[in-house]
Amino acid sequence: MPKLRGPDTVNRAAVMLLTGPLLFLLCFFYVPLIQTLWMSFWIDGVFTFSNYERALSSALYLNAFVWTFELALFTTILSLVVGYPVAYVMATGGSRLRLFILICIIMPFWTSALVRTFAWVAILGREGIVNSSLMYLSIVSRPMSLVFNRIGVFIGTVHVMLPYMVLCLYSSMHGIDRSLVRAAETLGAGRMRSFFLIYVPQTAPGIISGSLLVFIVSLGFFVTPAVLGGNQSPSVVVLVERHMGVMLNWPMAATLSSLLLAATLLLFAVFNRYVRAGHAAPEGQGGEAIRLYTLIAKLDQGWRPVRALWRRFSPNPLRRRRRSARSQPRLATLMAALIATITAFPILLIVLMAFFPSPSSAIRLGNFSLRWFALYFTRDEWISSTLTSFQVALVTAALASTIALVTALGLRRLPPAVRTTLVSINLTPMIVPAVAYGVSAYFLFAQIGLIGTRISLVLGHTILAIPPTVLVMVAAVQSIDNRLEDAAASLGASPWRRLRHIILPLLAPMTAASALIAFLTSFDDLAIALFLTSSKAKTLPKQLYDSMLNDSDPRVFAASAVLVGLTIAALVIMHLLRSRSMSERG
Amino acid sequence: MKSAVPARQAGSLELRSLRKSYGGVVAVDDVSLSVRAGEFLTLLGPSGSGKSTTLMMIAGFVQPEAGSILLDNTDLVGIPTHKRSIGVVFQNYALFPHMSVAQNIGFPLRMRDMEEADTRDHIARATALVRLHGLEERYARQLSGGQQQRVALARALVFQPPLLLLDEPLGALDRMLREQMKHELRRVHQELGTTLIYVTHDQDEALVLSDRIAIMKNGRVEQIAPPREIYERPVNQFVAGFMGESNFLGGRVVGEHGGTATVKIGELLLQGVPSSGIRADQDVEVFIRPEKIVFTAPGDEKGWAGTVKDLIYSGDSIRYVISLGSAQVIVKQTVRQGVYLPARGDAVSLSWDPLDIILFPS
Amino acid sequence: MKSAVPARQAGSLELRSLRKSYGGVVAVDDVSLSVRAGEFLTLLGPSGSGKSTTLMMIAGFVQPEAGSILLDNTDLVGIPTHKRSIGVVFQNYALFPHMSVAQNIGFPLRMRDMEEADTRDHIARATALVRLHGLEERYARQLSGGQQQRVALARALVFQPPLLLLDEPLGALDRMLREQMKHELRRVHQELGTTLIYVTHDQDEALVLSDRIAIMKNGRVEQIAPPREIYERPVNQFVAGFMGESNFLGGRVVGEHGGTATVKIGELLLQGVPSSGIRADQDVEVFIRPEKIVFTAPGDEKGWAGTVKDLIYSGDSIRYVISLGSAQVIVKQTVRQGVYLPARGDAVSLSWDPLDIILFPS
Amino acid sequence: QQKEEPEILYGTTGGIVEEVQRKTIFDPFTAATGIKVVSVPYPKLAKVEAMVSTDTVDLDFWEIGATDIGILGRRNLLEPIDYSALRSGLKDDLITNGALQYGVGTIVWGAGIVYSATEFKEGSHPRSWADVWDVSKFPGPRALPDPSYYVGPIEAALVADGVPVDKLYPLDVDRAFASLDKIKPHVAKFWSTSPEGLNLMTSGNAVVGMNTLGRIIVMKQQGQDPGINIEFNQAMAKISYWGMPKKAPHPKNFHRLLDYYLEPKNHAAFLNAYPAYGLTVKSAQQYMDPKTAASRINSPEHLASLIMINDDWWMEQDSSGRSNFEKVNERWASWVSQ
Ligand SMILES: Nc1ncnc2c1ncn2[C@@H]1O[C@H](COP(=O)(O)OP(=O)(O)OP(=O)(O)O)[C@@H](O)[C@H]1O
Ligand SMILES: Nc1ncnc2c1ncn2[C@@H]1O[C@H](COP(=O)(O)OP(=O)(O)OP(=O)(O)O)[C@@H](O)[C@H]1O
Ligand SMILES: NCCCCNCCCN
Ligand SMILES: [Mg+2]
Ligand SMILES: [Mg+2]
Repeated sequence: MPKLRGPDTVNRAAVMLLTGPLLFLLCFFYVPLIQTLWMSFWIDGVFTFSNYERALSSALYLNAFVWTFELALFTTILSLVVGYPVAYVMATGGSRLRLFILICIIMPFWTSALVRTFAWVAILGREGIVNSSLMYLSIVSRPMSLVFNRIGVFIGTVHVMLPYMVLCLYSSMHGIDRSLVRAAETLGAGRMRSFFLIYVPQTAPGIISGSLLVFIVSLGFFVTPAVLGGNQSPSVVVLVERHMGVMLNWPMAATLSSLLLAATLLLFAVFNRYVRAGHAAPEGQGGEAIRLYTLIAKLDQGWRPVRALWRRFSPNPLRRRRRSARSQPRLATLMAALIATITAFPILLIVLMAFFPSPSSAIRLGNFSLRWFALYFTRDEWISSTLTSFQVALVTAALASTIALVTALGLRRLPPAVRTTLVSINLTPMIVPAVAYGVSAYFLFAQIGLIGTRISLVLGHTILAIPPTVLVMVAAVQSIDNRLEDAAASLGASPWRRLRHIILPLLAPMTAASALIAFLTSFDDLAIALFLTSSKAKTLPKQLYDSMLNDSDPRVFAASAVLVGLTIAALVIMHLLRSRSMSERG
Repeated sequence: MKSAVPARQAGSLELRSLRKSYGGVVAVDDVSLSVRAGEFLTLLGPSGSGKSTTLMMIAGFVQPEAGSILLDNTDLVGIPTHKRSIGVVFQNYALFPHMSVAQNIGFPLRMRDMEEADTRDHIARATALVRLHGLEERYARQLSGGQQQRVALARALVFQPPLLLLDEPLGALDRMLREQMKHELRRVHQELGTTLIYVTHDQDEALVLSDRIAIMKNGRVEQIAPPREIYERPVNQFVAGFMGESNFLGGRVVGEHGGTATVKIGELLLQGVPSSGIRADQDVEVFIRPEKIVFTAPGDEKGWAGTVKDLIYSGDSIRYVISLGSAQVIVKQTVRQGVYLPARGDAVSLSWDPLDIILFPS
Repeated sequence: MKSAVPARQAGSLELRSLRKSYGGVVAVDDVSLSVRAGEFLTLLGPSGSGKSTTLMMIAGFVQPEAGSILLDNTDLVGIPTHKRSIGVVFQNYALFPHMSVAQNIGFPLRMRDMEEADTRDHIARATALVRLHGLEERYARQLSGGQQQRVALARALVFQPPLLLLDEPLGALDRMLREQMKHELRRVHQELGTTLIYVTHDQDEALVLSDRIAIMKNGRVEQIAPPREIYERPVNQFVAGFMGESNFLGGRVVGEHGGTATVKIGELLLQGVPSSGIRADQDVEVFIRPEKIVFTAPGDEKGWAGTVKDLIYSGDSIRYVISLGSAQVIVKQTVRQGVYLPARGDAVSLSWDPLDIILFPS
Repeated sequence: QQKEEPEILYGTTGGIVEEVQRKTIFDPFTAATGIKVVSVPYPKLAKVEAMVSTDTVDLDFWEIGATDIGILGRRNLLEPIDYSALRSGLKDDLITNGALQYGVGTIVWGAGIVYSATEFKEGSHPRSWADVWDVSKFPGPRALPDPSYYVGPIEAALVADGVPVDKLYPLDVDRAFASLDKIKPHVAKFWSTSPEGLNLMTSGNAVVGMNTLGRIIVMKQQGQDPGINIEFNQAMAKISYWGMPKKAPHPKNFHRLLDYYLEPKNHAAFLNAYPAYGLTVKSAQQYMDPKTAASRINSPEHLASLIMINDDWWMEQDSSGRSNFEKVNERWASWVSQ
């Protein structure tokens, strides 16, 4: 039953909840950012638009914008296609399968982007395992071009975007009523059609938030497309980075950042209009699902002739070859397991290389050695940067997921238009190139005396982690049945206790997911670390980056191996503890 | 059961010109009624007549567009649900999926910070009350429909609110269990003086349990009265037809004198019918309930001759569809040794007392 | 309504030793029954007795642990639900929230790629059938409980499956609508020869609609028989007590001869009771239904003297709680002009026909 | 001026170079002076500006190239080197361009032709940029740097096209692009970081190309086999400097360290332990280990064919304030994606 609470109560609660997060964003993001972007109007102390004129008239910059959006768009589409079966299996499969997939898809975060892309170059290259296998099996006669072109770029980008997409989709899937799919089956829908016409539309909020998230994160791709792509124009962030880091041309960097931000927000506005317009859903709820259903239903209609043919030539349904009723889900499981394994593969290769120190990518058994681990564990700077990264990421995860939770709860009962605007405000930190934010943050923290502290890293990373966590939590909060809260209220639960006893427990799995995303975002960050690290607080990615870029230091592999090992151990232990406590509860 | 919280309210309720519409659809339209503290009021009405919406407004989930709701003379508008202390059993249960049966039932006690031991006690008693012993540790999805409904019931009863709103709380229960639950509701109602507002589709339930029944139609209250009055003196044709079974025969008042009318139905002439303000030469609907009609010996002079068209067996009784020339009536006959039970096609003779007839203007 | 798809199946169903348990709980335990094509079978039983689980196994959502399900002699195990062509109305409706009423109802037709115009036609007819005209463009959460249930019903009827499974499909409807829907179900059943398996808690519904009724308890079938047989010749005390209202009086057979027993209940002596295999000197439960007992003139010699303890008004009848010494019986009396209706505290005299009595071993 | 704490903040990327530096320079220096050399993260240029402008400089010196010195110096973000605080005659003892206003040359590093050891036998391998451009004689994919890297393909393209090594500057950019047109179809990838280029070689995606030489030399010296050989002919050399940001907290200590390191013996001690780099202090030559001469970029035997990168040309600005570096990169971006 939809409700129309007194407008005052709604607004008061929303204001109370949203004030903190918005102030946080304002202080630690918008104020410093605007200071930086303001530079785009100044050249040598003169106010001017000439930077914008130059950016908008140069083929180099325009191409960079086109490529940046193209890259983000295709990465989003591909991540959706690849991530959907994975999320589906996570939501519907057993807890062990879920654990396996989770471990696999977050693996890419445990190594430096540089190393990870190098592994792909080795795997997909002329003499890589894919081409050598295909040639060995005589499937192809010449090596295929799988890298240094768009194929390579998208493999690399989807590889890292997968957890973002999967966790968003998962958040919209785990509350879906399975009996609806059953109902569809009794009405004659085969597995495919009931999946697409019934299940998929209901995941529309997850599809939208996952796509948004992947899209904006993809705008900031730095290393991956550069290493895996062919000879193509640089993306906007690369240019921003070059202007800022190499040529010290701040105004141009600020100009490009502002343009990127403006273009992206404009795109969102158009998208939102399209998604929300033209359906009869009440109070804007469920509108996305209806919209998506309409679309899929149209496609489904197009398949009629094919089905007619099929029906004509297929034998009596009850006399058809028997398939076990469970054979179909296994296909999805197989796909998901395959995708997860492929995701983990390059990282496992890197881990392996840590044990077989050899500068070439050949692994020879005779080479087995723990030398690089010894080097890793005996070096202070490595151990301490690893610890710093963990500390910063953990605190960031706690802070960001709390902010996201509070924000999502505050947005919960606001009118859709206001909600969209506020969500966009929460998304900006990821649209602005991270280097631009990194430098802005430096000025801010310098002013308030936090430079060189871990706190500054935590605050900076929290800003970066707000967009993904807010998106996940908004989707999760929307999937909660309002009637449960009503019921709790009628049983005497004050808003606070409803939150504590009903909403929070129901949101717990997704809060954990959002904390994980925040953790990964922090743990993987390089751009902000480039500015905010100090002798006292150096993060692992910065350490990995430095040593990789300047030394090809083999400890990079050892560090990745240690992290992968730790993660697997931590997740498995958590899983065991949880299943034990479950079985104790009966 | 001891009261979980000292009932600060007595539980008298008054609705004044309540109104709520969704888009163009008026769900509740100018509903006014007042419920005494301790009264058992049933809302009865066709599907979509606004019963659930009315309850939702009283509970505070839906904001009325107009009108006011007074609980013990305090206007509830603007008071949040959790301060209203109104127990609600939802049409669709609304059990908390992350809590076990015991935790669901214990929730309102927990919200009132009841002592651990007391809580256990209350939960045990409520669980027993709805016959769910042994299922305390199950989760909602592991229960059958009726079991879920009983959890919802126990959860609303356990904290003994002064006012209980129940939206078809027994809909998914079998007859025996329903009898027991009805009994419990009645006991709670009587012993604790709880005010109950009850939505049901089961008329028997309504008639047996209620102090008064409000019949709703299209968001309005058509009649509000004690069960017997609703059943025996419906104010209009809608109420008459809605509550209980009925025969309507088109007729015409040919004479009226001193509160008594003579009515002509086709060829047949009825005398001594209470005219209830209907005057001669008016077209009327002649209303008589199936159980008021009896078979007299076939060929009886005073009876009306008819033929058995169909019969419907329902255990304790059989409904006969009898054609009386152009008209058709249903006759309900108790099944018992020695009672005359005609077969299909039999010629029968019917009789009824004119005092059991009500006339409504056409 | 034209058939949406040529029904290739007749719809006869056979369950053989079906079994399903959840963890330790046996939900369905060795259920075997066979349903003729075109039969209307009702499953009746207490909450949690395995009715829904049985339906879910037939539909193919729940995998039986043991046993087989044959539709027209083809084993269904391993055949996916959507190829079974079995219509299902779910206890919780399971409406698609992202589709309008019309889209929900049209869904099965769409799955069969029916022509656009035909589809519109069918939807219109089904919508009219369940009286939902004008609500075609609404979404599920904009409907009342009863309206939702009717959408679910229309959606299962519209494609005219040879076998329909209905899990309390009328539970949320008021009496009038329920009568109409019952009528429609009956029509669908008769005109199209659809086989119907029906779960309900409404005994009247079960008795009126079914060809046969299966009474379930703890996952097992206790009795399966036509309505009249279930009501009048229950095989055991559970069935007798579950189906319809009942009085059980503890007694003892003091004499038995030629199928007729003499039973002593406290001080009272009953003669000429059908002994149904019960021999002398056995303790028995004497079973008699409330409507079989009548009041004779007070002070009647042959009657049994009692006092009115309580009375429960339910419109067409009043149930009297009568104490007969240590025992207590319920008497159901039709309300009609001229019928003797005692008041609380009145001394009454009861009588019944010994042929209306059934004896069960204690 | 108040007394400085006994420490120096060194912006470093860590790794093997720093380890060798510590062993051969910093540790003895600390032993002699009591001043500790503390590692801090290697800063980006933007961070240097941010530190200086907010007065939060957490850095005394770091290793930078001449282009960076140009950019930072012009913005007044670097402290001039106080040559008067260093040993007298040092300026003359440093190689050409070794003594800049804002930086002192501390090493010479180089990039040159690298080729797959399995694909080409030593002796019949590409020996000049012309060979690298000759795909019929030396078939296989190439790996060349992007011009945004410290050492670009422009000079190589010109030399391959026949421009004499000593007539390179000012660079004829048009001619360079024309020469690049020819090799472009055979370039697997124009890489932008040196490890990326190496990875192209080790993964078999390229068999010949350009890369920095130091890493390969060090690997071989440590007994590892990268599977890559190097050719010193026509290698390109670049000086790395130590520079100090404005408002650095320990300028005096830094100058003491500089003085210590540029002592010929100490300079040679480091270079002997890290034979991939060349000297900047001419008088250190006498202390150099002859065994390492063959692998040293600017050892006398390689000097003749060495291409010294002219950073001044790259930093030259036109009237609109855009440098050659900027212009070449812009032109590159559209050229490369065609
Ligand atoms: N998923 C489950 N896990 C554990 N027990 C279950 C589960 N589903 C059903 N049960 C149990 O199985 C038994 C039979 O359930 P079922 O739903 O078939 O009952 P039912 O006859 O339909 O009852 P009702 O009339 O209340 O709907 C019940 O005791 C129920 O608690
Ligand atoms: N969110 C909504 N949007 C639009 N119409 C609604 C909404 N909720 C209810 N209605 C309509 O309001 C009317 C009253 O609904 P309500 O739920 O109060 O009926 P009800 O009397 O409880 O019916 P039932 O016996 O079927 O449960 C119905 O016609 C229903 O369709
Ligand atoms: N850290 C500044 C980068 C200078 C380039 N150094 C190249 C060294 C090659 N061994
Ligand atoms: Mg309702
Ligand atoms: Mg059930």
